[in-house]
Amino acid sequence: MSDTEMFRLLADDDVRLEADAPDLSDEQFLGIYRVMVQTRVFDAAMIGLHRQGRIGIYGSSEGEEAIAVAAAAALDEPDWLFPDYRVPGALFERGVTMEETLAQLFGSAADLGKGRQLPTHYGSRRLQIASISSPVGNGTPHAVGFAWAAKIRKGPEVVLNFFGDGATSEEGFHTGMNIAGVHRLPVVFVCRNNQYAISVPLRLQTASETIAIKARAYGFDGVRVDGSDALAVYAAVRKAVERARAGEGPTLIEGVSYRHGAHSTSDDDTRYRDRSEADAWKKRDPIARFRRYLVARGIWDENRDADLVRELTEAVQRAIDVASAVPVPQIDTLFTDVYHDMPPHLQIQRDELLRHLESRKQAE
Amino acid sequence: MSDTEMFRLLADDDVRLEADAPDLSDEQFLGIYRVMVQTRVFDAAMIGLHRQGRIGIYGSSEGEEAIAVAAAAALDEPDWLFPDYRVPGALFERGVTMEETLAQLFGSAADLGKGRQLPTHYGSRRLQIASISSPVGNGTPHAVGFAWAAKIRKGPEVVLNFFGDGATSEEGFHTGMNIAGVHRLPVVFVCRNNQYAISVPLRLQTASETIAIKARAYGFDGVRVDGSDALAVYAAVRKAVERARAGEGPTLIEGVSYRHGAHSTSDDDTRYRDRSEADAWKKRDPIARFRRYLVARGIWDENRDADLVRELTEAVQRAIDVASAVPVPQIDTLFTDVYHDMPPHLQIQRDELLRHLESRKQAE
Amino acid sequence: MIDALNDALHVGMRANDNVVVLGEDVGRLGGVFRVTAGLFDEFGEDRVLDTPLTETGIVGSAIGMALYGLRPVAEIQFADFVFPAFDQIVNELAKYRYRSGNQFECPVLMRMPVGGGIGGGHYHSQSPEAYFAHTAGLKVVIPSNPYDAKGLLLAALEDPDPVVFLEPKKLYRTTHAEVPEGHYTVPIGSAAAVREGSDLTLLCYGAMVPVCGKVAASAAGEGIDIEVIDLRSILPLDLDVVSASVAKTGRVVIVHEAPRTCGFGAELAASIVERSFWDLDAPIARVTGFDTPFPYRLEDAYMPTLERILEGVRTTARA
Amino acid sequence: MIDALNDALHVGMRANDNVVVLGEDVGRLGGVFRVTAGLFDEFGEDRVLDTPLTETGIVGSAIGMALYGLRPVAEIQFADFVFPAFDQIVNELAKYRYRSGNQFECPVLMRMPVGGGIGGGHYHSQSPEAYFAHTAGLKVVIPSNPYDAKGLLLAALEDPDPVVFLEPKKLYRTTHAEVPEGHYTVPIGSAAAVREGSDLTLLCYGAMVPVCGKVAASAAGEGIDIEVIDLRSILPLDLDVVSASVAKTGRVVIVHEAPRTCGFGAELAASIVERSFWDLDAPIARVTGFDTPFPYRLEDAYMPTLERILEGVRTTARA
Ligand SMILES: Cc1ncc(C[n+]2csc(CCOP(=O)(O)OP(=O)(O)O)c2C)c(N)n1
Ligand SMILES: Cc1ncc(C[n+]2csc(CCOP(=O)(O)OP(=O)(O)O)c2C)c(N)n1
Ligand SMILES: [Mg+2]
Ligand SMILES: [Mg+2]
Repeated sequence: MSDTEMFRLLADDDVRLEADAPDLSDEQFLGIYRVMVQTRVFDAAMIGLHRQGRIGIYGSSEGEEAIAVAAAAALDEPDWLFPDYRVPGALFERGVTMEETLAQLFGSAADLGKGRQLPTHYGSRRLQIASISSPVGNGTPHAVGFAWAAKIRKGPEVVLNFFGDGATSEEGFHTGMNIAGVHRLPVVFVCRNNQYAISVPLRLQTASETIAIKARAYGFDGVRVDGSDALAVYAAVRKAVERARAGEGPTLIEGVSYRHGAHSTSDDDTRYRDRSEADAWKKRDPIARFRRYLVARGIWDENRDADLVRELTEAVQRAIDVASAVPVPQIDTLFTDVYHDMPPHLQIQRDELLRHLESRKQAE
Repeated sequence: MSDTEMFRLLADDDVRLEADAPDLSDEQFLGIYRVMVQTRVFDAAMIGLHRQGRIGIYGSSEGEEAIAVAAAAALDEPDWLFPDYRVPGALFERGVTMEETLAQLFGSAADLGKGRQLPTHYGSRRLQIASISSPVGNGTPHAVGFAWAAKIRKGPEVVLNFFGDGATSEEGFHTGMNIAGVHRLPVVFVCRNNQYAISVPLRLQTASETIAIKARAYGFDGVRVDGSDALAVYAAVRKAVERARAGEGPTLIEGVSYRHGAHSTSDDDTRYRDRSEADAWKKRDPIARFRRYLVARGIWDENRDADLVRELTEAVQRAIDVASAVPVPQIDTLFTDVYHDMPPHLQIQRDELLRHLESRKQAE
Repeated sequence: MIDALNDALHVGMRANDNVVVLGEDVGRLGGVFRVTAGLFDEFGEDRVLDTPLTETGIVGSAIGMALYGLRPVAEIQFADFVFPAFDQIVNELAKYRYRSGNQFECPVLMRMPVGGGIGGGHYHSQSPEAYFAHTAGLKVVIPSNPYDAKGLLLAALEDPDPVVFLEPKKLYRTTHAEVPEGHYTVPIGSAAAVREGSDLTLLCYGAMVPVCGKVAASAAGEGIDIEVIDLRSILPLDLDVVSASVAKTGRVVIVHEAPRTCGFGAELAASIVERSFWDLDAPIARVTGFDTPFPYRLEDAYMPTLERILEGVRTTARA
Repeated sequence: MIDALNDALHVGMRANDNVVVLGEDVGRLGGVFRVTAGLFDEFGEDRVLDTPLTETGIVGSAIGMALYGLRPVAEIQFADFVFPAFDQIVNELAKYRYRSGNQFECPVLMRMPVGGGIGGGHYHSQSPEAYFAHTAGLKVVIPSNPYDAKGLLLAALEDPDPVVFLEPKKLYRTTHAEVPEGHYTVPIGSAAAVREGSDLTLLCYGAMVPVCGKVAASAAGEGIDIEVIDLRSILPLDLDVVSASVAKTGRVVIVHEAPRTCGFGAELAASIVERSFWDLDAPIARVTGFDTPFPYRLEDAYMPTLERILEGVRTTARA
């Protein structure tokens, strides 16, 4: 694996392998595939929900399912995930349910985040997933600090941090990578290089030969991997996780892929790129490629695939029905959790508001 | 020249050269040497002034004269300097007088900066030198923006930006280098790698193999050069300046050197490093090495050297006498230049203060 | 308001070759809110610059461009994302003229969408004007209608000092009005009484101005005659207009979306007490966002609504 | 005050293994002001961490450590250099508990020297408390004497929320006092009347407290009996103590070093007007730093001096 040549396992025909398959059981292969398909189905359904005006802004991860799911699959039980807003597959792989996800998207009272954040800003302490924020790149120093603490406390945790190609321009990336390198911390950085930061193409983002090569500036290894090759992603991340746990320090993994859709439901990507470009990339669709391999490997077939899609589509629909029935969070959650204990000035503001709303009810 | 091997011209004996000397006239060689010595004499005198309580905090550049002076000497007339606080030699080389420098250090009415900044925070529009601030790394994006403007306007300017090894951890470095790489801007970055950021040694600052190698993360060349070899510094920077002017983009030059003294007059470096370390580096003193070469080249000798030091010592003393005679800036300069025109609230505050001071005078 | 801003940028860039626009997605895309639409096609990639994803780099390089003599217009995609550039703004941009003894100036114009009302949650809704108001060396303006938006933006483009230009994104698509063609300016530092009144002074800016207009209308129905003042500039503040109004009404309600504690309303109240204490007939009330992060699902409860402002008005009028 | 702070860190680190100290030069050097002296030798390089030169990294990684369960004490070498970390503080640290629905908490303690009086110029003298006071989710404290410094620091070390701990560097070496050995705390959110008085309330904090004490002494000579209140905590603010004093005196002068516009004095004035308007017998005066960058050679003219405060006191007392 190198920081300039692209590491691949699936050969051009998606049937043979360039090298040995990672030693996973058939169930594990199929498990990764299943979550990738679930992610695709879920993303599509959410775009639909947005069009119906039932949820706010949504950004699909279509085309990047292999990176999110296979990378997360390479983690072990004690490990932590510091995701960004475009890796629903990683969340599903780590055990987040579609109901939980939808509760966040609806911002309902059932949301672990109490309906306080924009869609796709998840977080689950129970599942060892940090809380996502919008400012690009800010999660990286958190991931690094967490890994630093783990090293100080000799804990077993390895940290997996996702971010995009655009994030590499931000200070969070720079300082996080630098500190991780100095202290050889147990963290694996996965850059989803989907070629664009909204409308800004990679060539206007950075002139570096690859994203992976940036690791040299921080004294550790970078790996450039085919991001639509689930097996390659798994193998690269797995190796990095094992090295991190063995005290051999961080790794930067660049998953080369493409954002099939617009940046978000607010974006119109036809303004800045040609359909043809997307069409070319879609020929390398991570799900289709992995499916071809599984079929060739003789552990999957088209019928079971159709069943799977149907099953997941129904499951998403059920989850939507459940989640959309949950009411809005209570008004007083506007004021709780700003601090551990509500200080006097916030109690006053809360009481003001509740009194005001009460008086309006009376008025009606 | 490479980003891992150290580029040198002066051989171990400081008499022979590893390769051709840069084609400079004898006058130019001696000119660079003269400014290096002036810088050494000046720094020493300022430490003295501080001890006498006549100026505030001061940071000496002893040990780094070759980088500052030889790099600045590689600039041409239209070029701009974006310095940091530890390159007095570069300022002198670009034409700043000792009187001007001392006016800044005293913060007198004669200071171009009107006595508003801490010692060593110079700036001179006339001499194409940007205003220095304290926050480490902040000047780099300014240098890059200036170079970007020059490219947009097809101006002749090349920009030279100095910073330390510690600055490479800051966001200004990261974003400046990245933008310069994307747009192949006419800027030369010179990192004074003096091995320490106050007490923090390089190994705790970054794990990268060298500083120069960091340029790869931004898609352009880095050069590691012996920072106590004035000829090597000149040759490396000169080449980078010519490439920049030819539209071939930026270069990061790492000048490997050592901070002979404490970080500043507020610092006690014996708390975090051994004398022995400094002694070893002082054997490679940039001035002594360059002098040996000039003598061997037959254009300099010990007598002229003694004369030069005497002459410069007297010149510094004269400059001190002149500068220390200048009064404090007028009180109203506290309020001017916050904006181009003084807004009403500042006029009120100024009048308040002047009235107050007036009334106190009456009282006495 | 988007059209007026876009128009102003076209006018300003045609009038002065030194004006360049830079930021994330401002070029080929024309900005995520389309405020810079068409500029890339008309002025080309040398004057309309898509930057990497770095606010430090956007503001930092804009400073360098200004030192060269250009007039950079830096777009911060959302005001919520200005904080990575805060050091460049507070420690460099705001202090550059002063620290250099007026040798240099940095007329950098920073445009950024602010405020709530679009379901943006924590990071697409904040109103950071108070941070800038406390930063000597900056000017801070915020328009409430298309006419002022264009006039203030053109004024800012000619201003010798750095200007933080806050664009209430709630008004981007909700306010439409024909604005005069070509060049005109609205002076920075001047407030406007958008409604005259004798009983109470309502101080507001940005997206709160139309809301306060409605408040005045329904208060009139209750016999409270409100003077609504649109500050337009936060720094420098037009205290003369404010004081004159307070002298007339003796009662003040201040409205803003930003959290209350140390928000700009605090400065308004403090300044009024200093200048107009003896004119005051009642405590000054602040109707503002709460001291919490900006919420998502409960946004409507967070915003100063017509009803909340009206309650503050009634209390103050009766006090 | 340095000894008291250093003592508090020793006590706190001995009491709780989760406490780690990180920052630039805090380890081997013991801090540029020696506040962390001795910690590296006693607690070792696993708990006293010399970081690279990056405030974003210091605060950002401290957040990650806190998520793990540690109690990081992050030193920012000078408050003037906190701005690179501003995004991590405002958008991450202050909002983390809230946005995660209370799943996570980030008890990060950020220590930083503030204020003037040491000839530090623009970048070694600033007082940024107002920026933090406007940021919901943070607590902000600032001691004025060694006893409070130790007690507040130990309280902050046990607080479940992020605390910005401002250390008036002017007092580092000028205030010496024996402080109780071992563990004690001064509660966050409680102000203290350091001098009782009936004619006028002088509100101050940090390095201005000793100056205001002198003011009160000489005002007494002129027959003005001043109550001096040391806020100690800026957020949350102890408005009860303030209001009680205003109810008694009816006259208020507010003092701080930071620039006036939108400084914390503005919030104090606004809050007092809201709560105690009918108690006020005179306009509230602010004696503060000016709305300029912090100067170098003219520092003495910039600082609120005994004489300037006294003038404000006289005017307010006579109004
Ligand atoms: C600090 C900051 N600046 C700007 C934005 C607005 N923004 C949201 S996503 C995005 C592009 C991110 O690109 P990339 O990192 O490549 O991730 P991708 O969206 O392509 O997956 C931008 C500019 C932001 N969220 N944070
Ligand atoms: C943003 C910022 N943080 C901290 C400081 C305090 N400080 C001043 S110089 C310095 C070390 C700089 O080291 P380096 O960049 O290697 O330059 P050198 O002093 O060694 O020449 C530090 C931490 C600062 N000036 N700016
Ligand atoms: Mg991307
Ligand atoms: Mg150094």
